[in-house]
Amino acid sequence: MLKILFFAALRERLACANTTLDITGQHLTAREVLNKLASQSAHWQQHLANAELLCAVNQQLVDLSHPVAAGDELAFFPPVTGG
Amino acid sequence: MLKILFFAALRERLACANTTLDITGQHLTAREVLNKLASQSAHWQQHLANAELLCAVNQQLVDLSHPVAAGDELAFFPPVTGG
Amino acid sequence: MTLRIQVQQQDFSVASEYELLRQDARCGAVVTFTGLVRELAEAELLGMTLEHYPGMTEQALTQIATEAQQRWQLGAVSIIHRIGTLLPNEQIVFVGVASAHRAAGFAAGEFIMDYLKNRAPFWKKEHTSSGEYWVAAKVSDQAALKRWE
Amino acid sequence: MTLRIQVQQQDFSVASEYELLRQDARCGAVVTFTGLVRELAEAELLGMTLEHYPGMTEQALTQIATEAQQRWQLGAVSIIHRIGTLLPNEQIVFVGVASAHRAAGFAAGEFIMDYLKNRAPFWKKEHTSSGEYWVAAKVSDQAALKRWE
Repeated sequence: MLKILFFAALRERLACANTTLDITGQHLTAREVLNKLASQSAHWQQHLANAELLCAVNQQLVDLSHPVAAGDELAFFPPVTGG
Repeated sequence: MLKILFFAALRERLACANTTLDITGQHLTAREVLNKLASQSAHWQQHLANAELLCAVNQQLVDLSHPVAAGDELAFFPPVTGG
Repeated sequence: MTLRIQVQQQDFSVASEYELLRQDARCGAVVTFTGLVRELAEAELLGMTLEHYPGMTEQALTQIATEAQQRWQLGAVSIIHRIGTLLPNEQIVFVGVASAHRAAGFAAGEFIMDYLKNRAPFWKKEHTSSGEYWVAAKVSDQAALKRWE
Repeated sequence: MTLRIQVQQQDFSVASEYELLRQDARCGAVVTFTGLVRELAEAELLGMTLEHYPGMTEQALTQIATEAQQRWQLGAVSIIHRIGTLLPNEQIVFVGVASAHRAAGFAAGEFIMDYLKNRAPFWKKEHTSSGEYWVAAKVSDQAALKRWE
């Protein structure tokens, strides 16, 4: 299982804080996971097709080309605005 | 009268914190005053002939080419080291 | 090279953090930055909520501070970031750096803030008299990273 | 744009200065710098004496702060410089700047310190286990001015 988290405006728009995806035996990048999630509904498609989204794998900021594996924690979120 | 002040290492080396010079009717620069003071003794010559000395006229940092007049406060001191 | 990283709901004391930072006898300089909830030009700000990514925030801040400690000779570094609901003029973030000389302290403090603004997973939602809005990332914050490359 | 300039023998409180600086609701950033008497590499430091040019110091600091307020959009600025005898780890100087945004605060704080180091008439004499020495001006302090030209 891949654990997937959403934060801030993205979490609100999707009305979802976290979900899981069974990717057993698959070699996927974060972008491919994002596309899988987007294909679930027109609503998710709309909010996940955002060039500005940032991505973290196992709590490290990475590019969307980063590979993910079962057991990983993958997070998508808008550009950060702390500080 | 011109009021002349010395500070820090220069004050200690000259063993003088302040002095006066009668410059009535003269048009002098700070450098010319410095030369007058230096000519008073070999000891003063030695310590005033220091290319690094800074100069203030009426409490404003200025170049040695700055003019001085009777009633002014002229100060000579080593490079500052506060902060 | 001690490092204190705190992500917390409760307020912090700049005075206490400063007292810790100034302990190192080899350090002649302490630079602190404090970020506060400031009023808006366009609407009355009632407060804000700070969301974060638990676990990742602490890691991101530790990485940023460690990178600063590799770039400059530093003594103690302290970073505090608050989460939850904050009122106008409340403290949001603190970055404190002790160093032998001032140039390293100023540079490291600004470096940490510039990276925190772009890399640490915090998000602000402003509550104003005309509604609630997620704060948009600023181009100037991205631009601020350029000079550290 | 309030400005506080203090040249004094007694110690100061960073906490109190910070509390004054953070009052302005338009300011989202407070940067502070504190300079401390630090230990020497070459000898045991017993303390130092700070000499100054009474009257000129206050004017020089006011001019430096005013120049900073012309270069950057600032709220309150506070500069404190101590004189007289100081012991190791005592506070020497404080520069605090409140501003709307952090970049102005960091820049103004460093600008003020760089100019103070080169233009404000203070002189340090170190008392060490091997004698008393007037501190020599540092080439790095002169070099620091270049980038503000």
